[in-house]
Amino acid sequence: MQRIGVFVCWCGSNIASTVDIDKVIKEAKKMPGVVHAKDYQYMCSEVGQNLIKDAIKEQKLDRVVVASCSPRMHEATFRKAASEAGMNPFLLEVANIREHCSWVHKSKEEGTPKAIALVGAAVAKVAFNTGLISGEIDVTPRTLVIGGGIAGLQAAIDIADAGYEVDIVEKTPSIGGKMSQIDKTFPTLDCAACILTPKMVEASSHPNITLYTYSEVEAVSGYVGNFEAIIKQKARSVNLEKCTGCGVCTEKCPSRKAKSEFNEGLTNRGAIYSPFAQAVPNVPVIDREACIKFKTGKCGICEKVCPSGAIEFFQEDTNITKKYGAIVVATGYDIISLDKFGEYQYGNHPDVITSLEFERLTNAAGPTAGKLLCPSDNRKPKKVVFIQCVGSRDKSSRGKTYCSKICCMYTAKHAMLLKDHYPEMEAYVFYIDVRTAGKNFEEFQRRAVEEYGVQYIKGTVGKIFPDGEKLQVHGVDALTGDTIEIDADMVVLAAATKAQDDTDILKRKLSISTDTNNFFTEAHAKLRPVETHSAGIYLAGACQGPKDIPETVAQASAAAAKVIGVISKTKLVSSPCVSEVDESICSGCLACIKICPYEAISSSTVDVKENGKTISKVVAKVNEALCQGCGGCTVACRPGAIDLKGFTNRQILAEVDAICR
Amino acid sequence: MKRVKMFSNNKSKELNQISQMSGQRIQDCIQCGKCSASCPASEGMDILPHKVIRLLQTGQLDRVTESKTIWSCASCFTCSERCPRGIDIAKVLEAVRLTVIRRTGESRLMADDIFEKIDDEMPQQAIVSALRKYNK
Amino acid sequence: MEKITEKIREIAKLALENGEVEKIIGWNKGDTFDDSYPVFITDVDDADSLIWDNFCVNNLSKYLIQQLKVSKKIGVFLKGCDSRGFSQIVKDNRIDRDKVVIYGLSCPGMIDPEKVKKEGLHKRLLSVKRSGNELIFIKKDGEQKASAEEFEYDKCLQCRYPNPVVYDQLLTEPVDREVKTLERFKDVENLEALSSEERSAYWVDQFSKCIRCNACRNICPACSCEKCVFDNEKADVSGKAKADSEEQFYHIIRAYHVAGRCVECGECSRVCPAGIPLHKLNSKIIKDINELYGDYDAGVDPSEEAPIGTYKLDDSDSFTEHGGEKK
Amino acid sequence: MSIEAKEIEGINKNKFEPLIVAFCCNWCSYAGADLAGTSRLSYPANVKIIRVPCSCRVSENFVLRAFQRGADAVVIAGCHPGDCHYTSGNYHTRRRFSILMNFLEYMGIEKERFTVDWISAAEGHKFASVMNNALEKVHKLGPNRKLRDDRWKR
Repeated sequence: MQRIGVFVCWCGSNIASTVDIDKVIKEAKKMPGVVHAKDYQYMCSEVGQNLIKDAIKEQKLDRVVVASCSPRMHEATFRKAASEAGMNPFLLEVANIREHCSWVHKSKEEGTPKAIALVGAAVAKVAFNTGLISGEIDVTPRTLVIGGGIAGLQAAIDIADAGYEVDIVEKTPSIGGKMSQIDKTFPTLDCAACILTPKMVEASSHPNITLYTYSEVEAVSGYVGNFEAIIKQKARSVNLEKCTGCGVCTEKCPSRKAKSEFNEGLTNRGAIYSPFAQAVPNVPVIDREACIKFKTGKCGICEKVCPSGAIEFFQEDTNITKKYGAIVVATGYDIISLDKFGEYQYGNHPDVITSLEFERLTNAAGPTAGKLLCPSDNRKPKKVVFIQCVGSRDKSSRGKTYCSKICCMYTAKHAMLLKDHYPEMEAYVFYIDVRTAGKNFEEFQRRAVEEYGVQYIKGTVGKIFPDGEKLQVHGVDALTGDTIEIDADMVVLAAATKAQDDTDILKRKLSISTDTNNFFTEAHAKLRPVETHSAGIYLAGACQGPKDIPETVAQASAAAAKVIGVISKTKLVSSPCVSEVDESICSGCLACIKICPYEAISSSTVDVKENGKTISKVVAKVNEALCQGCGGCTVACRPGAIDLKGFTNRQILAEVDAICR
Repeated sequence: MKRVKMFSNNKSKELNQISQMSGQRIQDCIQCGKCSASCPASEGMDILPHKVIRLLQTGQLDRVTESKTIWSCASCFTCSERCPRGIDIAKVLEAVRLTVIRRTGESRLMADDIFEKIDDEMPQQAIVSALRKYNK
Repeated sequence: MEKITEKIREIAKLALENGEVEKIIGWNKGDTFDDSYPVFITDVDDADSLIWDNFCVNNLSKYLIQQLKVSKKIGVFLKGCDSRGFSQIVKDNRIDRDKVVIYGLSCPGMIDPEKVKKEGLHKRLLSVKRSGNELIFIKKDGEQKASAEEFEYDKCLQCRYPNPVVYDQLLTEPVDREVKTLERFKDVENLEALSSEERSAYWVDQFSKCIRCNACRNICPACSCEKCVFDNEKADVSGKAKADSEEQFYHIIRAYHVAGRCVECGECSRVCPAGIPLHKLNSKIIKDINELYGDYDAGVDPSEEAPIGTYKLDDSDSFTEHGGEKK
Repeated sequence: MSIEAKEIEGINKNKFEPLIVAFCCNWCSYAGADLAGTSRLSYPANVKIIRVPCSCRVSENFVLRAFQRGADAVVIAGCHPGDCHYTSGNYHTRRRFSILMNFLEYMGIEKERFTVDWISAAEGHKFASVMNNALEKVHKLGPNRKLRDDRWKR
């Protein structure tokens, strides 16, 4: 028979006022296995904890139940105390008689019997508790950063500066991400390139950082401290070492049909191209779908003109397998397609552009060398209309229900830059609300109105008609109630941000979750904003939700701090509340494998004796480091061969029985 | 309803005059509505003060000058006192009134006219201030 | 059927002789007209005792689990329903498909001895032959003809897969069968139409007959666990007292465990010595699964994902009052 | 709550005191129950909560055992679909208990005795209302006799 000790906390009057503590103690003493029962005003206090510790030693208790507040509050406290008294901490259970009893019931008539029932359930459960020992996991001190935009770069640099190796995997030929396409940044109007390129260079030259550009994460397995990732390096067709980045090949390439991704399709690029002048690495790639050599076998001009013999048509995709201790997901965002917004004429009229295209048109390194010209006929626009919330805050199937967060600020920036360069131009902004929550943001937006005379109109645009070389914009001023007509030369649409299209694929590779909008879900909206539910995988930047640059950088550094917290340890402690397979019962049907969200279960073949003969059979095997202890497998297991330590079938049934007693 | 054509130079001359006369920056207004909420004379107004400012922002001066609002204003300065953006709305309204007066040129009060205005009802203070205001 | 019996014997002999298989699982004929029982044959000479007749109702697939533990390669004769059971056992990872040679038999429908007895035809009956849809009862005192449909098992009358869904060699011509699909869930619907009190009374009455002989569990191709949860003491549900609630618990859990895996062979009801209509439990679950998650036939297409153990993001919340709450 | 109030007024020993066993997932619903406590929302004392890591840990065995041993209703509460701490546990819960709920109804157990719902850590109010609803329904139905093990006296 066990020697169970029960400790009932008064929590001052929080519990004692609606639970008759004496009666609980009296009843507890009658429960099977209970040899000691004691109460105290504040069990979590040092005195209270000592009461438990002393009793464990003096009364030779082998199991303890503390009836107090929620185990989510103080289970760890009491388990630590028990372990200090030499008892396995997992031999202690908490009965929640505060949140689930004294605080919800009004009288002792109600509270006392319920408290007794809850204590009874905990006593019944603890009788089946076994001492559990936390496992130790080795840690690979290298980090994988997925995405080479500002979020990924910042996280990588922070981790690398702390002295740990980092690999950045970037899908496109260069690191830099969306920020590299941007002209100026709010609210200070720094030139984006001026603050980003040093970071790109730092990342590429950092001894602890390895760049894998034009690469994608193919598969990820393993668990915190011991991830294994397969990185697919797409064939670049240009030798990274030999190429000097002279750019002759990109100039001479005769194929000019491919749209420049970097310039948002406003210009064409060669089949061999470097996305932009400051690309890192400054080594072009051959777009094999556009390349004449790859399509017809004839051409090869780039190979002929290359002074360093770096063109390698024979290159193939290669897979690299590497081990990591932690992963930072920094895959960024995209903007929605505007196909469904016919009223704005995007795609029908060249002078209706997205904000990102506007960035390129005002960028000195952009297609117009920074001169703002109408894409239709290269004339200088006189009136520019900006429309915010194109698809944001839109509950219909066309858009996104959320606020894209960055549009108010960049639209103010655009309008301000426009008026700054061309004071004679007129700028109109249609908005639903102007949201400028951020340091110096409100002041920035007001400057656009008050100093630059940008005309803000609360309301939105119903329809745009092409009218000669003009665009008739029909909107409303909701403040005056007037319908409005503007003959604009150019319309700039602040299209909603969205999660990257391949989020779902990456989510499955990493076993992390996404929200209804397909952004990655953080472990806790307030208290664990950079963690995912999978230990060792962290989030940075707009892949978790719309974010501006300052927030992205802050989150990236936070993710880096979390990563360093993991990889700086030589060993990690794993929770012992994991699943366990009884091989003698397991039939090897492997229904559990399908349920497990962490791929913690695999099959293995074991030899067993059956009727005196040794036969080998397939059984399920749990990787304790991967298992997070959800218990889904235990229910999928029909014969009950898998059980969850800490929440075994026996323990839970004992609780049910005790409650029904 | 007719669509309002938007130009940034709508009535710009008179609007500039209003800005100059009042010394206020109309574009500073964020349409919070505090002025209208505070106004003790709002009951008799057809356009609330914050909307007056909005109409001025969008260059629709005529709608303001045609409104009863500018003449219902008691110049109590509550709006000016409470405006979070530091705009003296009362002064703006005053400037609008002056604009109207200048435009029509008929609302002047000459010293000679004073005697016939004096009666038991009219406070003398009002006549003095009217003279100060309308003799320019 | 005699022709096929010949073919079966030939094939079994050949396979055993050339060592293609180590063992053959088939049927033998016993003493009475309706006794066609399963046999395991390793000796070539025993092959001549194999038969195929109107009473080979036993599903041979489940024997493979135990037999493959001691044999490297086994040949087995499977009817349509048996083949679904076989597929399910493979899907449950209980046997290795490559270790089995399947001789497929299209099944015209098996004859229910109970129905024969009910008509009094079993007296002095030697054997029953079938020709198309006609049965010929060969008695000591002559022959008697009757329509096969009147004597087939109820489950055979509703069979939708008379032809094997998986085989290495098909020994018969495929059978065409008209199926009254409307009838499929009639039993279930009849019960559903009752009040909960009536339903409860019905099942309490049925389960009270249960003697926990475990025949249903032993015959079921979906009940393939090495050790049943009811024999696993650690699972703490192994109570076997003669108490109503224990029997109810057993049958509910058994039906629930085969959810999404029942191949509708109807063997549970056939073997129950107490005559409990156990298939009505499984039918209900199949009906619900079809309604909630789309039509699914266990043991037909192994590549198709079973409905239990998987999920869709937009599954309905059939149980919340607000219906399918989608976040 | 009205029911609860009535209960307190006249404490009648013979009066039906239902027992509700609630399985709550640690991350959402158990925390939701904690929040109901912290917010001093009242729900009847007849509800007894068992903590499980995830709603997908709740086995059909537990549910049947509760009915067997005298529970008049069983509640299973987990995170909202999509919010599972373990990413997908509650999706499995949803399928498993959709089937089980229909099946138990088929066995003659009233649907009202079995509740599955999603309660987040922020939904203390929802927790209380789900529990109050469950109790209200059980009060209408009276004590559960079905599946009961007669040897087990509550």
